[in-house]
Amino acid sequence: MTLDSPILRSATRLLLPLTLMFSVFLLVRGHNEPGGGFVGGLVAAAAFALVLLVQGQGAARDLLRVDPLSLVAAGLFTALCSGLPPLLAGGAFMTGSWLKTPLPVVGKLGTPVLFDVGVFLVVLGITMAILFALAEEER
Amino acid sequence: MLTSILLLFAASSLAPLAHRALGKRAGVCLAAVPALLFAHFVGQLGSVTAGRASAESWDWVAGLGIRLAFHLDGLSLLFALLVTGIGALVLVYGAGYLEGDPRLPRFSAAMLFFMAAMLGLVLADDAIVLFVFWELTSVSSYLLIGFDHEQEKARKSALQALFVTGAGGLAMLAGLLLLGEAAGTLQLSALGAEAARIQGHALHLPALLLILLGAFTKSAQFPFHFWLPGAMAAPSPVSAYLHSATMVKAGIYLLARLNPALGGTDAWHYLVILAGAATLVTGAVLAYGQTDLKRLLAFTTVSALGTLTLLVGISTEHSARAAMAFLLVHALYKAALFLGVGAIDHEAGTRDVRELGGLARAMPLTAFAVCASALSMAGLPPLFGYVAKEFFHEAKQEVPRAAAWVSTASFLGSALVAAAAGLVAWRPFFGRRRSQLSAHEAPPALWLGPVLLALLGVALGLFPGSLAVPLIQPAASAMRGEPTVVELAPWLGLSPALVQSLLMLAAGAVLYAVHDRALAALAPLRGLARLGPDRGYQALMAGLVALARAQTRALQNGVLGVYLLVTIGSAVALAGYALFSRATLAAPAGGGVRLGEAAVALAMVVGAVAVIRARTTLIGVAALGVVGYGVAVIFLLFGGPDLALTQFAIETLSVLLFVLVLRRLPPLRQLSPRSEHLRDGLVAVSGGLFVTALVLAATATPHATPLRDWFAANSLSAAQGRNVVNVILVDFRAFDTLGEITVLAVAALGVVALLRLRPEDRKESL
Amino acid sequence: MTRALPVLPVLVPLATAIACLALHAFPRARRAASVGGAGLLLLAAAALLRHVDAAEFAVLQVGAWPAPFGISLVADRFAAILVLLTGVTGLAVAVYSLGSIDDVREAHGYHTLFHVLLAGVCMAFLTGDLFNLYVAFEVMLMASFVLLALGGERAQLEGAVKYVTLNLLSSGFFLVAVGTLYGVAGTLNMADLARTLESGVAPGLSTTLACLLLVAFGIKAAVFPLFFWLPASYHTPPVAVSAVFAGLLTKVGVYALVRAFTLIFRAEPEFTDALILGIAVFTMVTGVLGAAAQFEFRRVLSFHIVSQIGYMVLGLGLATPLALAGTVFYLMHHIVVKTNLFLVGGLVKWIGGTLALESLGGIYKRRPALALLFLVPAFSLAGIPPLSGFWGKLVLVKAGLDAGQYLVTAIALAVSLLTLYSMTKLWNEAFWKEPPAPGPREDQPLPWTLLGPVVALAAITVAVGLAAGPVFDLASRAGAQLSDPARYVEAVLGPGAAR
Amino acid sequence: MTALLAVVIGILYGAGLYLVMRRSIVKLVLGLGLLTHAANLLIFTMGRVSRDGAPIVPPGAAELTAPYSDPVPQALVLTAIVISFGVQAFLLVLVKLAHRATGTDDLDALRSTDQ
Amino acid sequence: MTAAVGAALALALIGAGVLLAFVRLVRGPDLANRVVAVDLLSALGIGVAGAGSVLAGDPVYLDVALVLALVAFLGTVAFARYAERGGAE
Amino acid sequence: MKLEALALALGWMALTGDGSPAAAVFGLGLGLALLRLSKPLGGEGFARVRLHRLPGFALFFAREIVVSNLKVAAAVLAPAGRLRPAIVAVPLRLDRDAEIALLADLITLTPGTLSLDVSSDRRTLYVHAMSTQSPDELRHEIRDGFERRILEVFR
Amino acid sequence: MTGWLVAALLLLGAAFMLLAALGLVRLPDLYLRMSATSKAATLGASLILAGAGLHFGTAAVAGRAVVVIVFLFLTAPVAAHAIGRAGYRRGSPLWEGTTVDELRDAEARRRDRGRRNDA
Ligand code: NA
Ligand code: NA
Repeated sequence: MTLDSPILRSATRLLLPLTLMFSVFLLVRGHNEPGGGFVGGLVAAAAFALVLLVQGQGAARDLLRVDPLSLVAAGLFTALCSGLPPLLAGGAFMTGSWLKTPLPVVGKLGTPVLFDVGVFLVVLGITMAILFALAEEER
Repeated sequence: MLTSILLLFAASSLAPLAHRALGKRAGVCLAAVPALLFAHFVGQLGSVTAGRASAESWDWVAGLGIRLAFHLDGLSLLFALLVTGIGALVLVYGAGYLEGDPRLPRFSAAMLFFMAAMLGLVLADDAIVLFVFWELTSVSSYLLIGFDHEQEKARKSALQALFVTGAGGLAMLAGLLLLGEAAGTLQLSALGAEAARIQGHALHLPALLLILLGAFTKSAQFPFHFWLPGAMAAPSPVSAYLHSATMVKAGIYLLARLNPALGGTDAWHYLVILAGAATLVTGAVLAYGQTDLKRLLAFTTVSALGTLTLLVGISTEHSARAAMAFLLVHALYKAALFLGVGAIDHEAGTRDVRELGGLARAMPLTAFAVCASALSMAGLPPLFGYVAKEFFHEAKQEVPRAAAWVSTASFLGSALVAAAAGLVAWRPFFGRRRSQLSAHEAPPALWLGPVLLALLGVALGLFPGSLAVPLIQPAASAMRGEPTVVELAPWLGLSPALVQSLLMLAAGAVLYAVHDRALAALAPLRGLARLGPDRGYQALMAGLVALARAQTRALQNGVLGVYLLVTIGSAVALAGYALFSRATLAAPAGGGVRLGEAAVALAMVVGAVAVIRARTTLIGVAALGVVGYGVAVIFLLFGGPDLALTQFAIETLSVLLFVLVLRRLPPLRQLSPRSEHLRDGLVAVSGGLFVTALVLAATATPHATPLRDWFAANSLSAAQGRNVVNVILVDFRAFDTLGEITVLAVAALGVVALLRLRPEDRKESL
Repeated sequence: MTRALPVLPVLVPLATAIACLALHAFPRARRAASVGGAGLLLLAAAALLRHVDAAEFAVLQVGAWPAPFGISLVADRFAAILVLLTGVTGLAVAVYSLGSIDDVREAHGYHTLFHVLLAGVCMAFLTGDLFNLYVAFEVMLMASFVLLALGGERAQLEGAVKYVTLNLLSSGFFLVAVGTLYGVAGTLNMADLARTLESGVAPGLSTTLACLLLVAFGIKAAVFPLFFWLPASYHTPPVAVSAVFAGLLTKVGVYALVRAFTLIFRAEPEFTDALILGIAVFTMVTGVLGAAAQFEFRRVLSFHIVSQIGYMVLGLGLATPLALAGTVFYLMHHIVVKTNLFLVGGLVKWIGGTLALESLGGIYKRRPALALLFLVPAFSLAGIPPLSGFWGKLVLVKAGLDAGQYLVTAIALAVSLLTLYSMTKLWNEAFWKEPPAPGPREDQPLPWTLLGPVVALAAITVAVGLAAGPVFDLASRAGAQLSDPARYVEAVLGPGAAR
Repeated sequence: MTALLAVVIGILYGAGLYLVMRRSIVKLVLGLGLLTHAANLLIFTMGRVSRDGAPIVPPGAAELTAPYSDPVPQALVLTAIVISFGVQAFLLVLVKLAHRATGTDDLDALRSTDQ
Repeated sequence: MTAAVGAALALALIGAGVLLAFVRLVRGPDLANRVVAVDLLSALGIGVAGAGSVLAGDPVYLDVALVLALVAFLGTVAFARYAERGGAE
Repeated sequence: MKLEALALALGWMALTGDGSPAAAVFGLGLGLALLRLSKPLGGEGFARVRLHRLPGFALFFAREIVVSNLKVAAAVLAPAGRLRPAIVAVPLRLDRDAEIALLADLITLTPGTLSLDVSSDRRTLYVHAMSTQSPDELRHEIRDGFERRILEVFR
Repeated sequence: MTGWLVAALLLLGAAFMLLAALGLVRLPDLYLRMSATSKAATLGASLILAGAGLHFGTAAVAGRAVVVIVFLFLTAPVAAHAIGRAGYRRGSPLWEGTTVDELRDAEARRRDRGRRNDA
């Protein structure tokens, strides 16, 4: 059972991209202003959670497309990999390396940013995994 | 020497294979190993008699000064010969005794293992190495005594033996370490030279006491003698081996070995002689009271061990040679007797003297072996036992104090043992043949050992000078730590000792004659046995279990609230004590409070109280949420926007979690009684006070900020980020974050797994 | 590659865990990855110990940020030894799991959780940063929470509730202590903390925080009177899980205690050492008495963990180099032996269908070789020479006597006797006596996945006992390092840092 | 303000500790939640609360210049918050399942694994 | 300066509103009423963030307001769903 | 879809406060990506949007809001005499999700009315009114007010 | 000048919010209370945010303020709808002065359907 109503459904349709955009915004600017992977991931999760509440977990799963635990694995993998290149080059694990010139909009790119992306994915993944499991159980 | 020990260990581990491959011949083949070693040690006699001890050593645990050191002097050699010689015979015997029994391979393996340990024990020249083998004998004897492990009695006896000797062993370990400390060396052969240093050392007495505890338990000295008869639950060959030449003699060996270092002091005299004398009498009295031949032999063993201890305690030249002679003869006759009794048991099906009789014609060889050995035990000339007894009478004249008491005790003991010997020698073989017995002579494997040993006893008695002296003299020398001359002739002439022997034998004869009546007369006194140390042991073990149960009921009572109370209470008490006794509390500097901040603080406090007082889960969750949002606002107000954002988001998602679970959660209930509220409240309030004090004390200290300053300076320039908190999280301390997202991943995995794993598709894992 | 050594023992299991998570659709590949990853961890750990034993320290500044600012990974001999043992235990249990963990648990992430646990344990041993240690504890704990509860049987859930609650409390104390330490000393790096606190910053507070950490780590280590969670839970999960818990988890608590009280808190040794010594005695005694009251294979073993934690803590309380060497040796011995005993327990359950002692019996008669395999770790645990446990006990007893702590030493010896009592009880009940009813798999051959790890660990126990010399030398080199914290400080912060 | 926060933290601790010692399994969860909040606030306070603004380098500046809040406790707290989120989710599920498996919410009744 | 004074006054008014909302939160009488109260509290929180950002001179409060608006909505929907499913109070 | 993407791009620029072409392009790209991501959600958007009528619609709405709030203020400050609440079933001409939602939202945001529920056949909207003389009057107001205007803009 | 405008916006917004809160306390039933909060609070918060956006005067801040306002207008009525419906379905009582309830029958039919589905 969901909170099915045209009103809520339409609101979700509207809020979902908006919220996700906000989460990307938080992620992108987190290195320089409040935000970052954690809160970005949480906000993204909130967007999907809304779908889950309103349209049920089937819709939310379709929307997420991948199994949330795969998202977790991907996030962990990304975070781990962001630290590996220097290690393979004989340096210290997780030594940051940066592109010389900042890109427009997203700013400077470097392995710590990649790490933050990993964090984002993990947080999104775990929140959705937990919510899906609970919602499934709730039925 | 290490080679010979390893050879036995190897034989032990190969024994099961050997039995599978060789079948019936395996027993003899395995016995060949100790037999060969026996031959090897016989070959050493010459050089050892000439005073050339051989030694070998390797580093073992260099850091602790422990060397894998071995040393072959007269004492070790005497023991090594007994261990290997009797060992070989017992293996042969055992193969016959357990023929067809599926447990035979295990028997051989355990015996060889024990043999190796015992050989290691007597050859070791390092106190710790000696202890290693000492414990190995305990362990392997545990398996041997519990050989009939499906019977509860066997299991209990095995445990009792292990526990008592194990306890002594641990004391001894401490004693040996202290001794090593006092002597400056752990090398046994070097201890004698340090005698003065040791005996003057403050640790001397504790070391002595602890070592004696080890020796006394192992050698079944009063009041630790009680485990030995119980150990008779073992099959006869095991008893024959453990209780004649080996296991129980380990304590005697240790005393003899340490005599040069520790002997001669008053403490030594008092303790060792007293224990020996008491054991001598106790063993003899108890032996006399038995009707089971094996138990009877067991108590005579106790008595003999007392005699040996007494002799070692006297610690003179005479006593040394007496000790070594007695040691030798006892090993021979006792092994033969146990084996013989085993053969009787095997053939006649009983060991009770009251049910036996007239077997001499059916089992002539066994009868010969048993009689000859028993007479040797009684000390009848011309057997070697007589010679030993003569020495004993000589030696006990030299008891430094209370000689009369000791003399009386030994006389009484000897007489009782003589009577017991009569029971063993006469009752089964002579007199009326019991109808229900249809015994035949035992197979060769069963009589070979006893007969050989008995013959050896006779031979030694007949030719002591040429046969016994080469064995006894070097051993006595080693025990004394100085060359000791031993002269032996079969007849020492009409000496006071001879007179004493005769008197003692006469007394023994009388006692033998009245045995049945005496037992009947003493029957009412059996109740007294309950007061013995065995009873004490039982009570101790029962008490231990009771204590354990009581403790578990009190501590591990399953009530989580109590666990938490104790844990929290410990933390608060300990850290609180440290804080209030040491730190100075001062109000932190300035800042002032704004209205809004105070309002937030108030809201949080109200929220916290509301959580406690909540009557429904929902209210509790909501109130908790109020506190969480309050925390977020505090973060926001004091320069932590990242924190505030995260806290807001997480707080809301937590509410979502609660909401999803809430309907499945039980309602909030008031369960604890009032007294518990009060008790817990007290602890909780103390905890709160402690934390407040801690925060005040910590924030009152000057704020050292090396990290903060460095991050502030390097965040943008070195890590390309303006948001220092984020830079710390993804760069400076990204390793923390890596761990943290791992935690999250696992938590999610856990939630999913727990919820998905339905009871119906649950499978049993190992 | 040498430079990477201190981080590999964390990365390898973490990567393995991710691989196992990603391979959720391929059970066989996942199992292969699990064992392969455990093998790699062992190799990495061996390489680390080899390197550290020669070079004394291996320090890696994660992210190349200089020492007190970034997170340092520091391997001294003590840490490297423990990491190696983690590798050994990890491989043994990984193989054992193949034959003992059901496919439903496997499908629900068992292998991932297992390797995360290993990663957390290694991280705890290797980190040189107090807050990172907290994180490592959380990694380890979270994985253990799930491993414990996975299966959802009543007993497991009950045990898990207690385990989780008390461990969370411990984490709470830890967190408070770390935060306050930062508030007082302004740093989180353990070497830097040592240096700062030594210079006399807030001595009273430092002792207070030491006490708080003593409780926090004491809970993890399961010392008296904080051990309740352990006997309440360790017998409930699958054998492989309790084996790795028994071998490793409490040891991390001991490790943390040792690290904290040899490196960071040396302001009031007369107070803290006496406290620790008292705790050690009560831990030894209550643990061993607890075991004496039990009649279930794993419960007996669980209480013995407590008791033997007492031994390890005893060495810390005595605080001499020899005593610390004893603690190190004892840890090494105990990890292998206790893991193995639990694994043997699994074999017993496999054969007899239960671990309740009154329903077991007869294994010695039918499977004498297996019975001997039990005796090796059991006697080692009881300190029977020349097995590994004897040397651990010997060193601690000698250290106790040298320090003049006669009463404590006597108690330690008495406790070892009671340990023997418990081991013989297991032997009597499960191996010697006649079983009341035949078990489910009386005559089937044991699978190699179960037998192999047990044999290997027993072989290690015997080998450590026989070759005690070099092993003790290693332990005493580690003990010497622990007794000289200035070297640690300089290794992390640079020469001259310790003045 | 620090003194006020110290008192609030103490009260949160007191309430949390009291709650975890209750017999109701739900109160245990709520109590742990309070303790989490308290611990986070405590660590935050250890950076010496100030109203000086977030530790963010202002545009144009090369480094952060005083005054600003200490970012280190913030990073620690952020880590701790997120960890406790995961822990709380797990704990909730655990409690729920334990409740389902045992049929009771009374922690005193969960004693089958001891003794 | 004027703006700051206005902000402070606004905060005071909102504070009063918060108190009132708490009254409804406590009085209920049912779940839906409490959810309305919470919903209003979050709106008030957004107001606090807006006024606070003026008072503190820090636009970061607006980000908080955005997150708050987002998650408050989520919370309300969650509670509505809970209530519709007949969850206990 | 294109219009929505454009709106999201605007939203991105507003969020970042960055009006540069790069931000616009990025915002558009992101918007398109997010809309693509949201696709499985389905649901009915507006049939069309007559952009030129949007400003007039907004103005009308703004006026309604202000008026409504004043009325509410009066009701709150002196509730007693002014309240004549009712729940009224309003039959709908609109039939797309988005249209119904918009109508419901506008009703809620404006004076004294609150959309409570939509019937499961989506033909009826149930509206709670604070003070209404007769249900028919309210029905009429809505039909001729918001509903008509929505039809004008979005059909 | 901006200062005054900002202050006015803030105060006006705050006043509306207070009004909403007052309505929440004073109005007699759930639906009436929601009528007050869903309008007054949204408007109040929006005014305050507008004031804040104006105060800082940069595009970034103003943009963000607008985003929040839009967001509020998008969510507030939806939230009110969700709560109102849930409240009605749970039977949150109507004030006795309510004149008409045209939802009652539909709700009864819905419940009936639900019960039949369950059976
Ligand atoms: Na961030
Ligand atoms: Na133990």
